[in-house]
Amino acid sequence: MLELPVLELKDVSKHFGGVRAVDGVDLGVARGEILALIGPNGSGKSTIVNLICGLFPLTAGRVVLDGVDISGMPMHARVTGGVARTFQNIRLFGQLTVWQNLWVAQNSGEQRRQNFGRRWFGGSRGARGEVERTLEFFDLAHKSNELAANLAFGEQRRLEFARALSAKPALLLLDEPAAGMNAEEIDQLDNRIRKVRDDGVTVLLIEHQMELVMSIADRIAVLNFGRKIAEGTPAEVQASPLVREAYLGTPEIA
Amino acid sequence: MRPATRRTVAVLFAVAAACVAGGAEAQVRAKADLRCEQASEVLLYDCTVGLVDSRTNEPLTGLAVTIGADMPSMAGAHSVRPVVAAEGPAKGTYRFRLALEMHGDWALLINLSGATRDRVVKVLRFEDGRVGEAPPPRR
Amino acid sequence: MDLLDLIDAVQSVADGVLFGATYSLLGIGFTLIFGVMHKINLSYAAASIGAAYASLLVMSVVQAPAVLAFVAAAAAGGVIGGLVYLVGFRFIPLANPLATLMSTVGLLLLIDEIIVHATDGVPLSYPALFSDVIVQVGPFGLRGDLMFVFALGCVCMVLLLLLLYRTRLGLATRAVSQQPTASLLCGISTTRVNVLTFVITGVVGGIAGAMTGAAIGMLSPLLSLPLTVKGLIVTVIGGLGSIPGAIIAGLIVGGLENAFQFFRGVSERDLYIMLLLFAFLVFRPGGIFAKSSGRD
Amino acid sequence: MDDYTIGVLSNIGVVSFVALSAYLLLLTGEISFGQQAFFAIGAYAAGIATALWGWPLALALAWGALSGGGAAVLVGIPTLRLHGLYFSIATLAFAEMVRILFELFRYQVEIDGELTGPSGAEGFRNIRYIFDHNIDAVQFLLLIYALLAAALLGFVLLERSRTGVAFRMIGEDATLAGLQGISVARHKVLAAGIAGALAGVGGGLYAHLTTYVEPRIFDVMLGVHSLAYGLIGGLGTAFGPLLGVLIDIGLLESIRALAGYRMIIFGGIVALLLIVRPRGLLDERTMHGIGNLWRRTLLRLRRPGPGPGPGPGPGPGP
Repeated sequence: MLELPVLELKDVSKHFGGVRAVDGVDLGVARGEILALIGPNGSGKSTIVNLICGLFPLTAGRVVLDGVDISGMPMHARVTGGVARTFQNIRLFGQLTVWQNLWVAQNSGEQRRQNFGRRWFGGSRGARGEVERTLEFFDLAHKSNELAANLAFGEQRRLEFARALSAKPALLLLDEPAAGMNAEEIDQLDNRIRKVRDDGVTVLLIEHQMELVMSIADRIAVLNFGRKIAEGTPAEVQASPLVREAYLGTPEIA
Repeated sequence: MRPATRRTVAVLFAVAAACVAGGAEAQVRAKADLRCEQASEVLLYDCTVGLVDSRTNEPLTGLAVTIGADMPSMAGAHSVRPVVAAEGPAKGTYRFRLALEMHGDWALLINLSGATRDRVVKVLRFEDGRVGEAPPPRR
Repeated sequence: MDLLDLIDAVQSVADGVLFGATYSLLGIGFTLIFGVMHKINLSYAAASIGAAYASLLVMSVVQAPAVLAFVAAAAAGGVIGGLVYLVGFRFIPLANPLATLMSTVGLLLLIDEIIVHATDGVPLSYPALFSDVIVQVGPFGLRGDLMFVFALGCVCMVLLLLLLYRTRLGLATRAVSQQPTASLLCGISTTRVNVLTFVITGVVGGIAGAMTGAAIGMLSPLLSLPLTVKGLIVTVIGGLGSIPGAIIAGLIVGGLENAFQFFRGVSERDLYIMLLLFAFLVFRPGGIFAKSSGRD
Repeated sequence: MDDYTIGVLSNIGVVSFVALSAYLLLLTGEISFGQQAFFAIGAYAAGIATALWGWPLALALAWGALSGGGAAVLVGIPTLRLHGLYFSIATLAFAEMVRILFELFRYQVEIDGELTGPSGAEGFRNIRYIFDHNIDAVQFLLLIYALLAAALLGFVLLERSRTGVAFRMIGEDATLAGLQGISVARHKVLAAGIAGALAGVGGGLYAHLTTYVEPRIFDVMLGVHSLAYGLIGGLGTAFGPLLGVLIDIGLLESIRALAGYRMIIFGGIVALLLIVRPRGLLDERTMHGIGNLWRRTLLRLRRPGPGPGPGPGPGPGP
């Protein structure tokens, strides 16, 4: 790797009581790549995402973002530092409108530089245009004034993705974005993730849908029982005997 | 929208300023002497209030006096509609009848208007058949 | 401080600890409901006082020995508990913590005001048992009515613990409090367990209300708010959901209350109790028995 | 208007401040049983300022707001990391401490030949500013409502601002709000401070309205009521708590037949209404519906013809 990785996990561990949910994982995500994190249920994938965005403190190790150790930072500072995420179970502000969900999530430098009045009331034309472009991109523009709770399931998933993107993250964590989607929706999702990556956002993807993973991931890391057991291109990972063993009996991987 | 908002704010401030302004004048300060005793029924009290100028001790006559009652321990929860007092036989005394909602400590707000505007507050304890000064509250 | 003062102080604290049994019972009630529903029932102390009033009503109709007042209070407490569940908990979505809390506040006001209207707010005297007995232990005299209150409280607590740890119902209650969904899958009806919990805590509360009346010698609607606050204090200091914690905390708060009153006077007493509560909340929110400072 | 109506209207106005104060914290998802403490602090501070220090009323009210807000920020910091029930009980404990401290607080100065000032449990009499300055009841009523209108305007602006939306986000899901880059701690202290200042202004007005305060007025009942107003009226808009106050003081107290049973009815309403509308009468959904209706009507007025679907949002506000 020539360039500094966007995200580095250094010997990261998280123990819940006696359970070692994550145990000494090293992981680097290079700028501009899509790294998929896969593994059987309970292998610690979601825990890693939670550790990166600061939902709970690390037991050991360090999380480094763009060369800065963010292990001790509070959640909101990590977001402004460039990490945004979606949730496996959709989490939206249901009593707020779609517009409001995106607007407050905006964290770009531009937003910060705006004068007081614009930043706090209604936003500048630029910020507003940005929200509208994001809505357009996720095919949600016609729902702008709807309460988030009133959206259909697929729309809620898209809104969550859109909201994470509004934060202008350097690193986007997608926690099972395809869960509950049909083939057509997965196809759209695939396109959107690629487009986001092409716009310069690094993506860490957790997913069970192997077709999606194999199609868009540049590299794949495999977890089992909280440890990393393989890392490499999709082809390399598929060939690994350790991975086959971990997935033995699950038909998803072929 | 913006200019309208600004205008609203300006009007509000004008109203507020007008209310706050107004010079201090030497006002007559009333002193009240209040006595109550139970009337024919439970929770019904006949009271007499004697009003004098606190500086000269002159009785204050010819005033319109209304009395409201509130329970301090349940502010706003128990309050009695104000009653109008009638001037009594003695100079500067006013009589009124009070129908309370429950026993306990009541703050009586004695409002004077007419030649003198003032309010005197007396806290009394109304118990079954007895009325007296309220001792400091205790739980 | 000379010896006589010391004796007075110890005496005062001992009285406080004995009376603390009522706080313990109230604390247990709050804690049990919290354990099962993860909700606080703010109308609990008011309902307890209400039950004590109801027992006075029963006593005025039937001529019976004073002991019956306690039985009547327990029964009335159970009924009120069931009603409280029906109004404040049964139909309000669990996902909305604000609504249940406020609904129980509404019930608190309702019960209080019904009492005020029925009695014109006049305090009524409550039958005390053994009030003329004083047991001399060395230089200390233990008041008979307080001893009775304490003994009754202990009996209640023992029965309650037996119920929780030795019966099927108790098992179900504990199962629901730990894993509501899993219990449902095991065929335990959460609604039934909830109703029963409210009835049982209501019975306990009714007894606590009667004990308060017997120890103070009278009942007043003005008692319910301070008792609510004391019950909450005991629950928090004991650790939410911990029954042993509530028992110990009740006795401690009862003792401390009298100690503060003895040394600092009645007007400052509650200041220190509140300060203690505030300190517990900020530095040790898990209560006395929490392993760490209780944060996750 | 007769004196009684003026009195009731003044009460509604003053109590609305505490209700708004409790409502602001409800927005951020916290139930405070302690807003009456800041109301008390504001009342004593403003009362002392006019009666003992001879300050003008405007300055005294500002001082009341500052004291209330300052105290709220100071308590807010240690109680910040408490959530839900623990926060509620901590506010309760704090408010009771404040009340008891006022029972012990004595600060009296001889004015006009009479000892004036807070005198412990007996209270603080003779806050005579409105009598000394010939402000009649109607003028004071106007002052109360002017300030209330200003506070409501502030709320309307707040609800349209990022901070306001951030408050609501924290109220719905504090963790998720943190994950949108919102500093939950800072916003909560801000909300507590504004709420304290609002209660402080209300307290200052109350002290001058009744001319006397005593610690018992500020017991838990007052805080519980102010919470109930927001929850009955609805959490969707700042007009919700006002509606709550109107229902209680305006409707129930003013109808003579109900007055005696007012508190019973009020308790019943609180207990039962929440089954049907857990977030009050004017909840978020209702307000959103009203907002949409309003927008559609506006669109129809601007260009005749059938209203089109929701166009580009005119703003972030509902």
